[in-house]
This record gives sequence, C-alpha cells and structure tokens, in this order.
Amino acid sequence: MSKRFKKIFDNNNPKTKLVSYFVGCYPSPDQSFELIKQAIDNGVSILEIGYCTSEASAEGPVIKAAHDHVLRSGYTLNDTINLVKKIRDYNKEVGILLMGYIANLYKYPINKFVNDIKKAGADAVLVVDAPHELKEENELRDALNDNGLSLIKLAAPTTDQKRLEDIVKISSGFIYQVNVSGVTGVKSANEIDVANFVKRIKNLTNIPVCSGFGIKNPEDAKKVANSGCNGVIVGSTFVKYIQDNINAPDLTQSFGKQVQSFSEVLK
Amino acid sequence: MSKRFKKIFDNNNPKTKLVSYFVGCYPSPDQSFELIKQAIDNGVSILEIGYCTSEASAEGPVIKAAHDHVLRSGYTLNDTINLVKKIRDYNKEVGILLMGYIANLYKYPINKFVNDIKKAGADAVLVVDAPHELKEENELRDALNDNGLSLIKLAAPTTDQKRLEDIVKISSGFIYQVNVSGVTGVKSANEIDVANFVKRIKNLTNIPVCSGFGIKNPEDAKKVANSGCNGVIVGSTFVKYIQDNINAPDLTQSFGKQVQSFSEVLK
Amino acid sequence: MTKNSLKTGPDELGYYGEGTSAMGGMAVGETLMPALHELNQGFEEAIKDKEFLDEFAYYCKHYIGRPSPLYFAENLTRELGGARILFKQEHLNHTGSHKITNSLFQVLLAKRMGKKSLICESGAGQHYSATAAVAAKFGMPLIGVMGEVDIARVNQNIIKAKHYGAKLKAVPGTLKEAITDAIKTWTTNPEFAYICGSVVSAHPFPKIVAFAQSIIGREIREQSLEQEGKIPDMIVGCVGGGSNFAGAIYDFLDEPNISKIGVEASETAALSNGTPGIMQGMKTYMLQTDDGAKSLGGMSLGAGITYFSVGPLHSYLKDQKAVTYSSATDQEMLEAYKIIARTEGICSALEPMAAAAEVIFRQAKDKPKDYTICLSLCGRGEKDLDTIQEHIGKDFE
Amino acid sequence: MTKNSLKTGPDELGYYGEGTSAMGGMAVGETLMPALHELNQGFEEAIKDKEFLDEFAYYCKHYIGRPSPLYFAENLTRELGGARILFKQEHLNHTGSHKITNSLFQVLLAKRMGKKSLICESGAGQHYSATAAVAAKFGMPLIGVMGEVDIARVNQNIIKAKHYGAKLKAVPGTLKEAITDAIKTWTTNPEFAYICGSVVSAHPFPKIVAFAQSIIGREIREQSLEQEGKIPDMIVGCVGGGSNFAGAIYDFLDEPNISKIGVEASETAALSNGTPGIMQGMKTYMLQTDDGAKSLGGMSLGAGITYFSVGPLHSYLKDQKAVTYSSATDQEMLEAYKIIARTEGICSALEPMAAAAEVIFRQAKDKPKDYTICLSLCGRGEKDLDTIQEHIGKDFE
Ligand SMILES: Cc1ncc(COP(=O)(O)O)c(C=O)c1O
Ligand SMILES: Cc1ncc(COP(=O)(O)O)c(C=O)c1O
Repeated sequence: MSKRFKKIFDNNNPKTKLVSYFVGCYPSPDQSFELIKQAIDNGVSILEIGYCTSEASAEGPVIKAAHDHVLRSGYTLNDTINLVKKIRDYNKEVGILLMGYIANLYKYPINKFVNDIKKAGADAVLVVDAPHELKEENELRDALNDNGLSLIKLAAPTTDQKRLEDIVKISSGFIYQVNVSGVTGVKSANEIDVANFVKRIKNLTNIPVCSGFGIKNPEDAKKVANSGCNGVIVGSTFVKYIQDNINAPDLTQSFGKQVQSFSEVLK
Repeated sequence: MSKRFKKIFDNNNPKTKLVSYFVGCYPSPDQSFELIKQAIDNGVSILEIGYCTSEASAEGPVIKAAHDHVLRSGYTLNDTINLVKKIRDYNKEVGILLMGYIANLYKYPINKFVNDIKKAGADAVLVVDAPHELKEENELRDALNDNGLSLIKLAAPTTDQKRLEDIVKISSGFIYQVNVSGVTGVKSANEIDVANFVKRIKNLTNIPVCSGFGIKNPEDAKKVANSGCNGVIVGSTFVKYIQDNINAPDLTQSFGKQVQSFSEVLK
Repeated sequence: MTKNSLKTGPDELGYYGEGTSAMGGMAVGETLMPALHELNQGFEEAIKDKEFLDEFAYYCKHYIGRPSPLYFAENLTRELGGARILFKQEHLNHTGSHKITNSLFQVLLAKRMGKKSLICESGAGQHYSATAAVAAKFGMPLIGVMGEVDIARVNQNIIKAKHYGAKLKAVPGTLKEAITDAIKTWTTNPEFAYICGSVVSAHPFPKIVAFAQSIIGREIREQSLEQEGKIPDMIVGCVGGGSNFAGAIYDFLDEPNISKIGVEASETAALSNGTPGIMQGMKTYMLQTDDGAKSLGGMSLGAGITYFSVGPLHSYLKDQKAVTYSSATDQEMLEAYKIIARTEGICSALEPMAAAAEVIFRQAKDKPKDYTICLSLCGRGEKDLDTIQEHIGKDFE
Repeated sequence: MTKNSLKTGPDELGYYGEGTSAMGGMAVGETLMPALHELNQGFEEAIKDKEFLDEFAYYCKHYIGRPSPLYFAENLTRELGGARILFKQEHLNHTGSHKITNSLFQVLLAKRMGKKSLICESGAGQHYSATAAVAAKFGMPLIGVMGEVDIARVNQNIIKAKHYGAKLKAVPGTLKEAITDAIKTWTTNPEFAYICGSVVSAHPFPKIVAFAQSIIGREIREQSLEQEGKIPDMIVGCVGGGSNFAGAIYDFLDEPNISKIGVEASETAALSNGTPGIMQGMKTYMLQTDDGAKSLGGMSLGAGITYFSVGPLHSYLKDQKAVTYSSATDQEMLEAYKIIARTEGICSALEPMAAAAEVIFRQAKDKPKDYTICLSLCGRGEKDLDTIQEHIGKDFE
C-alpha cells in the first residue's frame, strides 16, 4: 500500500473518508482539474479518476454519457495521466486512484502504464473488469506491487465467502465494497445490507473498506458511513451534478459546496 | 340436328354463315334484344346467346367484363331463356344456341333446362367446360338429343386426332372449331393454321364447321371464311363494340352497320 | 387395396364415388383436355418408376428437410388438461409450409414429361413461393397468379418468389379469382405445366396432389408408432382446398377408428355450408348462389383457406361420413395463434390455426390423457405477421 | 483427446492457448464472476448427465427439426464448374437459423440450474427470437437487448419474440452496444441466466456455445460420409461472433487436411484487420483504436455479422494457423444472395452470404470436381427481405 493511503486511513479525521469519482478530463481537462481542486479543497480524501472506454460494462447512463463525451472529444488515457500529475502537483496528501477498464491498459501496455502513473503521482488502480482470474490482472497487480502502488479490488454482494477471502488476500490500499448488484448510479443501497457486508469483510481483514454505489445524497452517505466502513464512495451523483450544471458559470464554486455537503456529514 | 340448323347450312346464301356471340341480357334484357334484332336484320345466321357465371374460365377481359355486369345487375339464366323466347318470336329462321358453363346448368338442373330452352325456341347448347368426359355432359347430350336439339362440341388446336374423331362422332348441329389456344378475344388466328384445321375436320365429317376465336374485323372474317369453313364466329369484337359505345344514343343502329360490315364480306 | 377402400382414388375420369353423387371429374375447356389426359398418363407412369420416386424422396429429404418432426406439444397439452397433442411440424419445411412437397412432386413430374415452363396459382403465396423455389432449382420459368387482396397481405412470399426468378400475375380478388385466371393462363399456354396448389381443380390434380402430400400421413404413422407406441386417435387439419389435411389423413382413410376433422374458415366453409356444384373444373361442395351462377363466400384472415369451394375428395369423404368437417372463425384462429405462440414458442401461419382452434376449443379438453390428437401445423407465421399485428398486436404489449 | 488437440477447449479460466498470447478469459466485473463460475460448474455437470444430453437431443429433433439436411447444391456446382458444393441447411431449423440450437441448450441448462429468468442480446434478432421461442416453451420470462439500428432492419424477429412473450430492451447502436448493455442488465440481475448468442463474451460462454453448436459439425461428418462417402475437403462459414462456423468446424479441428475458412463482414473483419485486445469480457482480435479506448468498425448489411470483435476460439485458431479467415463486402454478399436464390431456390439470410461469396467468388471455381466444399447456410432470408429489396430490388424486376 502506498504510504499516502496508509496516512489517510490512519488519520481519524475525517472519521469516514469521502472518496469521490471523477471522469478524467470531463468535460475538458482544464474544467476537470478545476472541479477536482474544489473536491480536494472541500474534504475529499481519495480521488478516483476514471479513464474512458467505449464498452464500459458497469456504467449507468450518467457516467456512460460522460465517458462518451470524453471519447468524442478525443481525450485519452494519456490526457488523464497528465491530469493526475497536475493534481499531484496541486496537492500531496490526497489519494489518487485511476479507475477504468482493462481494454486501455492492455494496449498501453501494462508495465508502461504502471511506470507512467507512478511518475504522475497516482497511488492505486482499480480495473472494473479485471477479476483475479484474468491474466492481465495478475500482471498489473505484480507491477503495481513492485512499484509500491495498490490494486484496489472490488467485493460485490454476489461475492461468496470463499471468493471474498481470496479477494481480501490480494487486496491492498482498501477494498471497494460494491453495495448493490448493478451499474453505477441506478439502484439505491440498503442500509442493513451494507452494514452486514462491511461486517463480513471486517471479519476477514484490517484493510480499510470503502463502500460505494447508490449514494445519492449526504443522508445516504451518512447512513452508509454508519455501517462502519472507512470510506464512502460517491460517483454518479457528482458526475450528474456536473452534467446538470455544465453550462452554469459558477459550476466550480457550486460544485465545491456540493462536495462539502457530503464531507460535512462524514466528519 | 334441328331442322333450322339444317336449313341454314343447306342454304348457299350467304356462302359462309355469320355466327355471332352475345352476352345474354347485356347490357340489359331490353337493350340486348334490340341489339340482337339488329344482328338478325343485318345478316347473322346463328346467334350464340351467352349466359353468365362468375368463374367463367375461357373468357378474356372483354366478355368477362360483360358477364360481371350482367351478374351484378342480377339477370339470370332464366332471364336469358326469356330473351331467347322473344328472339324466336321475332324471327323463326335464325339459329339460336345457348352458350355458357356447366355450373348454372347443373343447378338448374339439366333436364328442366333442356325443356325450358326447347320451349323458348333454342336449337342448341354449347357448354365451354363440359368435355365428353364429364358425366353432366353425357346427361345433357342425351336430353338434347331426345328433344331434337344439338350439343355443339368444341375442337381446339390442342385436340389430337383420336380425340377429334371422338368429338366428331358425338357432334351435331355444327362443330365449333377453336382457332387459337387461349381465352376469348385476345390472340389472333393464323390463316394457314385455320385452313389446315378445317381440312382436318372436314376429312372426318360432313357436319358443318364454324370457326371462331380471334376474329377482329371483316378482313379477318374473310380470311377465315377462305379456309373453307361453313361459318365464322365473331364474339369479343361485337361485345367490345357494344361495351365501347354503351352510352351512345345511336348504339343500336350503328351496331347494325358493324354487323353488316362482317356479313357483307361473307356473302 | 380392396374395392371398398376409401384409398382407391378417383376413377379414370376423376370421379370419387359412383353415380350422380360422384365428386370430381374434369370440367374444363376442350383446349386443356389433352393436357389433362397427358398429365394423368405422365403421373401414372411416373409413380411406377422407382427412379422417379427415389428422386422425389431424395429432394424431400435434402431440399425440403423431410420428414418434418412429430412434436409432442407438452405445454399446450398441460394447459388444456385433456388429450395428448402432437404437432406435425410441416412449417419447418423449406419455404415454410406443406406446399413445397407438392410443388416438388409436380415440378419433377413436369420435368419428366419434358415440360419447359410452369404456371401456378396461389392464395397465401406459400404455393407460389414454394413452386418458385423448386422452379429455380430445376431451372424452369414460372408464372404465378394471385389475387390482389392476397398479394397485399402475404407480401413476403411475393418478394421471395421474385428473387427466385418467378413472374407474378396479379388479378383482382383472392384465391378463387387466382384459380380461374390460372386456368385461363394455362388455356393460353397449354404446353406449359400447370402446378396446382391443392387437391382441387380438374382431374388428375386432386389425385396428384393427394398422392404427393400423402407422405405427411405416412410420416405421422411411422413417427407416432415410434414415439408414442401407437398411431394417433384423431387427426385435425385446416382445409382450404384441403391438401395438407388430405395428406395427413390419406394413409388412415381405411381406419375408421381414427377420428378425422377438417376445419375450414367459417367465412368460406364449403363443406359445412355449401351445396354440390360444378365450378373451377370439379364437382364438389361449394358456396354459390342457388342458380349456380355465382360463387359466394366472405374473407377469412387465413389467406390460404379463403376458398369458396373444396377438393372433391373431401366432398366425397363428407358424403361417406368418413371424415368430419367443421369451421373456425377469425377470432378463434387469432386466439389459437396466441396460445400456441405463448405455450410452445411457435409462430404459426393463420391457416392451421383454424385446425388448432378446433383442437383447443372443442376437442382436446374433455378427452382422456392417453388420447392423442395430431394437429397438422402446416405453415409458419412470417407471412401473416402484419395481419396479426393489425388485429391483435395490442394483446402482446 | 490428446494434450495437443485443438479440441481440448479453454482451460479452467477460459483461455485458449497458453502464455500471454492466450485468448479468451473472464474480463467482467466482480458482480458477475460468481455467476460465471456457477455457470461453468453447471455446464460441466450437465454435460456429464446423460439424461440432460438426451433431453437436449430430444428437443433438437422434435422442436428444432434437427438434423438439418446436408444438401448437394447441384445447380450452383454446375454453374461454378469447379468443386462440389454442399449446403448445411441450418436455415431450416425452427425460427430460421442455427441460433436456436444454442438457445435451446442454454435454456435447458438454465432450467437445470434452477434459474427463473433469462436475458439475451441479439444482432440479427435471430438469437432473440430463437431464445424467445425456447423461453416460451419452457415458461421462462426473457429480456432481450438489441441495438436500434438492428431493430429497424430485422423487424420480424422482434415481432415474433414479442408474440412469444419476450420483452425487448432497445439501445442505440448495433450488436456491440447490445452486448455491452446485456452485460449491464445481467450485472443488475445476476440471478438471471444470461443466454449468450455466440462464442463470445467471458468464459464459459465461448465454451458452452461451441459445445452446443458442435452438433452441426458432427451432423456434417455423418451426413457427408453417408451421402458423399467422405468428409468435406473444405468447410466455409460466416463469422460474426463465430458460433455457426465454430459449430461447423469443431468436430474437424484436429484434421488439418480439411480446409476451414471463416468469413467476416469486411466492415467488421476483426480477424483480418484487427489486433488483440480485451473488451466485452474476452481477449481476442478486434477492431479498436490504438489505445484500446474505443471499439471501431463500420456497418455491414449482415446484421448478425456486424460485430467489431470475434469469439476467442477463432483468434486462437487464427494464431495457430489452423483456420483461415477472410472477409466479404456487402456487394459480394448481395451478389451471392442473388446467385443462390436463382440457382437453388433458397432465400438465404445475408450473413451466410458472406461465406457463400467466399465460396462462389474465390474458392469453388478452380477446384477439381471431386473436391467438396461444405457451406454453412445458417439462416433464412425473411428477416432481410426489406434490406435486400432496398439495395438490389430493381435487379429482380
Ligand atoms: C400455411 C397454409 N396452410 C393451409 C393452406 C391451405 O391449403 P390446403 O387446404 O390445400 O392445405 C395454405 C394454402 O395456401 C397455406 O399456405
Ligand atoms: C443468420 C445468422 N448467421 C450468422 C450469424 C452470426 O453469428 P455467429 O457468427 O455466432 O454464427 C447470425 C447472428 O445473428 C445470424 O442471425
């Protein structure tokens, strides 16, 4: 695990970390940077910076639309890595995690990718469609480990005990606990289910658990935080806020307030 | 054979008889009667009075349209038999032949039909779709013979020698020699074919031969007459004339002239 | 075959039965009579020729895909809770109906007789597209005659036949008008072979078509014995001209313990509501005016069974009380379509749904579970999808 | 099967081949991984269960109408003047393509595994209507996902599936988008069974679909031996995902003397023009941008072969040089359609016309007369008639 992640989770303040997902370079690299700066300034502990692929198989309509916008605009994984570098230059504490699909990494290819993001200042990678059964996952995990970076693994409601044990074993950084079966931004999480799931993971490991999917407002975030997880992940809700206000002149400022409304309840 | 047919064909004047087909009751019983009177007065020796059926399988578009008109107007075989009676009252010499399909006769039924037309003054019957293989043809032929009337049989270009011999054997009145394979009023007859066909029949019998199908104008009639046949049958051409001039106030008179233009060349 | 067998077929002049009540015959113009005699002779010779029969069997298997399966309709049986229902899956044949078996037979016969060109009529377009396929296969030009009403409702068959190279002649009306016009077209070209689509028209067509389609019943017997251990207790089929049903029952005609029900469209139920008459080349039951001057009958949604008349074999079998004939309404056909699509995942043509309606609504329910009913499922539904959508499309939303 | 057999199938993680060049795998989100493992286990158990295999064989015969004939295309052979051409008549199957064999197998498997609901994707709608038919037959609800472009062009399949009771989910695009969305729908309902339409997606789907369709090749072997006295010298099939072709060649994979040619649409020829990548659950050749961010590829008239990627088995077979892959243009497909309609009286779907084009324009002519080519004629043309008319309708006037 990167030192930075350790530091973030060792710190008791905020009690529950706010992990927030951004579509890298959305709506443009510059605007994306401005929005992320607001997020950092308003209490986000870990940034998930998504890179885009046309066949993203876990994204709901909101994030898919953002991906399509970025792909249409021609921004690439390289642009997103550059963005990571700018973010790191702006802030040394925030955790940065690159998130996306195996398609782009395979072509990058993987070793070069790990080198480049390490240089850019990222801490971890999450690949949605790379379970540990996939050769490229193994390759990526090895390369990240060799470089002191983390491969963030997902645990889903469908993940059975045996499989959860395997996942916990190979996890580093934190475990991304998926609250609902489904694509991003559609279903809402059930409080009790989340609490039980967090307990199941905590029984197996000390690795921090961040809980995501289906968190639509600060109230949801608060409830999920009560489950005992170490972090709450907000994705589609922020992307949708940006989408809905994309032409508002004060988007950056108002977005900061939006982030704050979440971070506040997690203190 | 009826005495009347014998008399007609024994007479050398006109040299070739004009046999003309009318759709009975077309366009109405009264108009039909007026047109037929004109035909008689302008040199027709034998009248073919057609009765109508919806599935007439040998009629081209002209005669079919006339049939459909009569059927739509509700005139029946009974009306046509009444027409025959009126014609016979008007003229005792002209040969009258009822022509149509077996459908109506079968339902009439056959014996009653023969009685009724005999009373009305008809000389013969021609049933397009009743070859001698058909039980009802046999029944009809017997009844007609018993009553001194004729069943006119067709000989077609497709009729082979053996079959022609059979047909000749059972023929009385005259033989209706079909000049072309096809429905009424479409194809034109070929002079040489007609002549050969007439010769084929004449080699077998002394029964008069009337030649029909494909005679569109007096010139055609003249050519066919030259083949050595005893009569020339004009059908669609007259029906079409009536159809084309159906609303003309002087139809009856002009039709008389039309008939005359044919009878003239056959003298 | 004994003298009293129902399978002796018509006599040499085409009559089923004897005396004045005999059905069938040859009521066509003189021009065609030689062609009919030639055809009869050609047929009688051909069916004694083992090579010819082998050729027919070969293409039945490889081109058509025969035998069509005999399928136990488990879900429908369960849903109705009575008799055990078997589908004779004729809709799986190439071009999608039983018609192609007949087209194949007659085109092979025409080829054997040295014919160079073909004519056919069609109602649902199944016979047209089937004949067009076979005509293409044997390199013979084809003119098909169809009614404009049918052309509009079974458009896909028209397009397929065109792709096979056939030429279409459109006439006003439906199957009845198409048959009359096909005879006219043949009269104009008596050297062509006329490929008749059902057990109708003048002798020898009813005999030839029944012969070709009787393969259906022989397959039913063999398959049912193998699969069910017995032959069916009842056979039900729709009747337009009556070829699929004739084919299904022919082999069983002398087995009176097997019930046989032919189902017409109620709008054109010649056997239930008609009287004997002579039109379109044959003496048979038909819907007509009392004076025989006009054919009658309304419109059914089943294009292939919208026919005012019926094959003379069926009139004979009716008079002999050897077969029962009933009818089904459009409404019943559509209901049967829905039930079979939902329970068995089969999109059937509408014509056989007349027979299905008889089975579903009137026969199967009160029968014991070991009573088997074989339903002739003689066509697939693609041609009827527009009609079905128009009438009951909302039922599927 | 020896260790070196091409028929050993993928390893337990779904890889065809070894090391970094291995194709296939399981590239899906964690939510689906348990379902995939469960499916793999269910499959491995099922194919050891004689009763299950018998059930599959039973419905193959009675419901689908298998075996599909192996047909000697005499006229086409004569016209081309070279190799002897055989058609594997998969278009005669119920619902009109090879797809139903796979649907049947997977639905039976789902039933065996206690699944209650089904999801599928579809390109040409053949897999959707086939799965809908089988779903109706086994009383299971189905959601089908299709691209709007395809929905518009293969409308009849949509209507049939609706009549069978299936629900359609429309997404912008074609097959590619449908597959991605079907995976999303499955992710949202991981307790459903996903009925995958080709040898694509994550392990174990390529293995399962190849298993189900391999019946095609076994039939070819048996029929060819019986009819021709030998097995074919060459097998040609179209490749979208590659299931009909995989099914046709599977049994012959270890016989290198039999040529095998898979033909893609030239607009989406992943094997000819693509590079390895990982999308839609599998590592395989595909058309994509250099950075792997975007799938690429144009539109073919063959809806079912408009797919930027291809099943991993084919990528493996290409790398092994065990199979040759080529492509055909729209123009060639349409020309092939015309030739086959005219010479053989078969109205084929456009997809197999890619394979037919390869045979007609590039393979058959210069081969000796005793060289046999088996063409997988895997679908009937009704679904494509509008498209065909639009493009070459005038050629038939
Ligand atoms: C599917 C189908 N079923 C039935 C029929 C009726 O014909 P028949 O009564 O000769 O079987 C037709 C005729 O077109 C048809 O297409
Ligand atoms: C008729 C037909 N052929 C071929 C295909 C392509 O599928 P595959 O490559 O899996 O055989 C499809 C797919 O929809 C199809 O419908």
